Amino acid sequence: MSAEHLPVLLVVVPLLAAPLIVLFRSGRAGWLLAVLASMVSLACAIGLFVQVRGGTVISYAIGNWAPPWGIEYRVDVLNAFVLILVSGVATIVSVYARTSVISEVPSDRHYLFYAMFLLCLSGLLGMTVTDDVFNIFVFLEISSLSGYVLIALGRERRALHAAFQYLILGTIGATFYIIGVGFLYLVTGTLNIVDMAGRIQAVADHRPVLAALAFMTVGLSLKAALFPLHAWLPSAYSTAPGAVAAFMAGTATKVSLYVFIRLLFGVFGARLVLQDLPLLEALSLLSIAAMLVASLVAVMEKDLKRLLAYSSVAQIGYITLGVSLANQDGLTAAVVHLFNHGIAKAALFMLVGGAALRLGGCRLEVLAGMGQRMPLSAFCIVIAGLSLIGVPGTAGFITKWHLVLAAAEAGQWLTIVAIGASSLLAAAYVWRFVEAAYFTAPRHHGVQEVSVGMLAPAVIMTVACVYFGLDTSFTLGAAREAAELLLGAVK
Amino acid sequence: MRDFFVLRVVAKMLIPFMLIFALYVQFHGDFGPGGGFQAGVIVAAAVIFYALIFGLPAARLLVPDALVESMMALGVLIYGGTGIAGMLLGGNFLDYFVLSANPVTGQHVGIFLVEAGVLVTVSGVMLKIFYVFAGRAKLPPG
Amino acid sequence: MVIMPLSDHYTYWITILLMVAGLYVVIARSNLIKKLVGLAIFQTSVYLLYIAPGKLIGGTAPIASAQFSVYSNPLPHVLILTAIVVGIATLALGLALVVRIKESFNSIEEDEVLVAVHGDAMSEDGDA
Amino acid sequence: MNTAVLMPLAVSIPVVGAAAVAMLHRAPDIRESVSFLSAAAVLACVTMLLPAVLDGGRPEWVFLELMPGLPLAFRLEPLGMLFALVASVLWPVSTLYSIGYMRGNNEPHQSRFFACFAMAIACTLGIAFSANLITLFLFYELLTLVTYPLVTHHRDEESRSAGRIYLGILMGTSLTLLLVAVVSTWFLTGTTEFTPGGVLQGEISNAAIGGLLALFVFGIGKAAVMPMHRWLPAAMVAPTPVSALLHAVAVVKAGVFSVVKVIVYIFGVERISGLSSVDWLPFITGFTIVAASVVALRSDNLKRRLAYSTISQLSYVVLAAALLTPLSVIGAALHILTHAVSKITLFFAAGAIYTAAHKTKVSELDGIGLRMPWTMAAFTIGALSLIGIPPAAGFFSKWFIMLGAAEGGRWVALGVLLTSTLLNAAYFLPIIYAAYFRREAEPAHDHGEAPAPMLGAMFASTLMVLRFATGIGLLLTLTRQLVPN
Repeated sequence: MSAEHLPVLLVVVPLLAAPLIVLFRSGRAGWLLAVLASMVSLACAIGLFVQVRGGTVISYAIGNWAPPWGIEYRVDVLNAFVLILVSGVATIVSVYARTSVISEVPSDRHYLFYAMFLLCLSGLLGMTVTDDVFNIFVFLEISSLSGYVLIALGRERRALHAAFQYLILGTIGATFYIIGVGFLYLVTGTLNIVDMAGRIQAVADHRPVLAALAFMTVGLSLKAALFPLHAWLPSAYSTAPGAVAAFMAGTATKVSLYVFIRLLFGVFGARLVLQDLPLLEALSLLSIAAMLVASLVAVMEKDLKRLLAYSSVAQIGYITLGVSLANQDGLTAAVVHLFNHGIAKAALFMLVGGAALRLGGCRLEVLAGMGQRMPLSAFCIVIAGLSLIGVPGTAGFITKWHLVLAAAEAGQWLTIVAIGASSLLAAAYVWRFVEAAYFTAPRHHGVQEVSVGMLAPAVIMTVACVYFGLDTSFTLGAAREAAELLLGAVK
Repeated sequence: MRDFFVLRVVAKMLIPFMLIFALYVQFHGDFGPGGGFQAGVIVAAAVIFYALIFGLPAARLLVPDALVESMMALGVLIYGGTGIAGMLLGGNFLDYFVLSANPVTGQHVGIFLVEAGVLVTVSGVMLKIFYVFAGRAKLPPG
Repeated sequence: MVIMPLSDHYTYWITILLMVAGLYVVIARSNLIKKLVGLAIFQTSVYLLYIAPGKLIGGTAPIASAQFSVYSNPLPHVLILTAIVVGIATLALGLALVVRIKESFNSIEEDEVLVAVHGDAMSEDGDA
Repeated sequence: MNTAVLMPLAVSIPVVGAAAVAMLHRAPDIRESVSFLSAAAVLACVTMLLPAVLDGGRPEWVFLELMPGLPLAFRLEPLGMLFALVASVLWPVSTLYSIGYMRGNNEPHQSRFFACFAMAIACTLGIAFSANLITLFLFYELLTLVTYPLVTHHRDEESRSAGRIYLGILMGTSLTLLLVAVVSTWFLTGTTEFTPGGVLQGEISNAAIGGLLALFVFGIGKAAVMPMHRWLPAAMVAPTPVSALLHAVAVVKAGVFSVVKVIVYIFGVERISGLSSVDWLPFITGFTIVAASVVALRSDNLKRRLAYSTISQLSYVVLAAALLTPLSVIGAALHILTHAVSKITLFFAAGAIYTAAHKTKVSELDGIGLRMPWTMAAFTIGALSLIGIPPAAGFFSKWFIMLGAAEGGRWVALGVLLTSTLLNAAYFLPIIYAAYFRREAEPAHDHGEAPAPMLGAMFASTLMVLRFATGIGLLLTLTRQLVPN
């Protein structure tokens, strides 16, 4: 099949591989299919990215019904970049999942795990690739529902409650989102993002548009775990199976943030977002609160997975802070941090998941002496942790550089202070792990490094954190182009 | 309820009609209200009705779990396969116009296949939900 | 969009009522099943939000026929059909989770479950 | 051959060496040979770069573009050359010393120690070679991270809290202040390249320049300008070779080197001389010099006394650069070198005393000069050098700094330097006096000299202190290039 079908193949391959796995009813076949399907998606995403670099936009009409009537898949550099993140993380995590699933999920449910994993993947990819606001909702729910199931597969009974909590909040978020979609449809009569952007200017001062903006902002913030709507995230990530935590931490919130950014700049546009409403000011305040408060909670946290989960909330604050600055460097920081934080968190959750399996938990006192027992894992956690801090030479630094630059451009010196404070807090919580792993005597004897199947993907991801901190031509190039695109849309 | 003779007889008489009605709804979906969703639920309802009257084990014998699970998967595959077929025939994904030489016939064929997929999946999912919930009750409490 | 007489706005009032009532139940009830009921009511209000404006007085189903010239907009109905399916799936999954929660925690009251969850977190050391 | 390639080579040799060292933990002798070999190779590389720089060449090596307009690149100029020389000459010497120390004290985890040691040298060379602020920042942070395992070598409660202070101050200052300083430089000027004459051209307000300078001076916590100095005495929990590395070769020198480099190549001596908004710097460094000397005077712990002495001496360098006269800048560059060789001698001696006699306090050193004549001779020469007695090395740099102060009419600075010289004498001379002329306390420890490798290292560094004058011509040729004539 020719390259023109890439946008849809990307979504359809994992979507159809999932029922195939159910038909095969075998964990091993399921794993192979999951890895294969993720790889195909990654290949499609890369293929798309190559095509859209330099400003080309690919439009694909599902069922050959021309947009705006039919559903349109539309790929530009921004979502191609997110697609690469999602499918890349999925590919690496799916390799890792084999060992993780064998140890954490009852064997009669292995094939269901992989089916759910692929459904979740195709949902996230669909959300990213589609240009239809209602279709986004459908894919959002596909990814969410499979996500709830994946979280509930966690070993401890706490996972059930975490999944339930996430289900309630996630559904409220998604429902808020379609309420917003409903209002927009009522006033514009279209669901296509591009079409809507053209029509919304004429009705921008209608109250339903404002209501839609409010509902969508709240709904997507819930899904993206934007402070203070992050309540579901720590318990969900800390109780889910290792592979699920790694996958979701790397992708799920990022895709919701992508949709948020897309709607903000691609639909609502300059007048509402930049001029009439104090939306960005509010977003900036919430982001700073997230960066500080969530980091502070992370510093206090005793369980490494929860610590990392709170760190996610803080790092999401970096992304939204970049959005709220709304200049070239700020948006670049936001988009590039989607990627940089995604890979760092995926690496960390993979490593911590492995450690939790070997040591029987991930409270910091359980991890004591991990530096001696599992030297490579512990070292990789430190490296990926450095990326969270934003040490130069890691991917996190690239984000921080642009954030500080953007804040300087906007003249927001207090924001710079907040960024600095947040980095310090990040250093503090990463160093809590360092001290636990290297300065305390091991509690367990005879504990060994995790198997290659789990370690190799995690190490690759960690190396990526360093690689994309040095060679930024891909990440930064894409992010800059995407930022130009977004700013061009609101000019 | 195995002992209620009347119920059993009525059930046996009703279930074939329910299934036929499901098929009617399914095929009429092309021209009027109806379609795979509704038909799938009716099919599932027929089986659930059977389970209510004759007991869950009997229903599970009639429509085994493995079949139900396969139905869930198969329906999605039929749906997706139709889409892929459109692509293979030179159209876009889910492009029905190319499924036949005559675009209108193509639309008919496409919708028919897709709705069939929906029927299979929806009835499978409905039954699965019913089986899972009903099966739980058999477990010892607590 | 169809411009409706003022008296027709009652659909919106019902929508808002359901929405707020559903959300209230989700937040205020600690019984997990009731939470799900609230969630379902909340979602139902959205179905109404979509469908009510799509109905045209005197309009008919959009099937081409010489007899009719006024059709209702079918798109909201299709959208909501999808939303209903999603809602059912969510509800089924939620209930399944409640069943599992009941089995492992022996309670479906959120406050009791939370106490147990907290206890688990504290006692993780012992398991390790 | 293109000489520029020697720079990445010199940086990568210790990295490869570190990897080899880490893998050879079962064969200590081979491991130590590897350390020596890489040290020799680095020294050779750096020496081969020297002629090119002396001829006015500026070898350049670009790795990659980190961000558009922000390459990771090396460019060697006289100051960096000087610093690279310091590091590459002292590395083999301190390696020799470390072998004696680590084996003499049966320290654990020697492979990790030597591997991190080599990595620290690699980062130091990276700092010395960096062509722009972003490269400097990268290696600066890496240096903090690779020296952290060295500082906390013992992995006990004491080193854990010392490590917190070490990392907290160094990373805290760099991630907040230095990063902002670098970003602001980029934001104000559109470049972070080290350019002769500075990059702050055009309309930049005096207040902004003053603020930027403050961000740099306090952001470079490694320079230990008060109040950012606390990490240095805290890091004294480390084994003595680490202290030698921290205080003589790598970390603190990287700090003052960065400050001098920023003042010379980012601000530009002429651009900011006479600006009222940068006038505060001589005062704060002057205060650091005097205050740290006073603290040193009151410390009984020998290593702590040396640490505060280091803080004071580092501010000599910053002060000299802040005087903004050509002679003082030359003095600053020279002082990086002279303090390095003198202080490393002193730390070598302190470590030798600890290894042979297990003594750490100044008050315990009575009569030790008779038991350890070689060690105390080295200590005496190092101390005299820091006080500034010719022909020891310290005299030359102090001379240029004072000349610079006089040239600029900075009489306060001159007064500070003189006071400090007296204070230096006050905290070093009693040690020497006690070592040679006091009677050993009873019961006497029966101990002899330190192990031979340590004595050898001390001999080498003492020789450098004493024979400094032979190299002064070369060094002046090098440092004169720093200032426009």
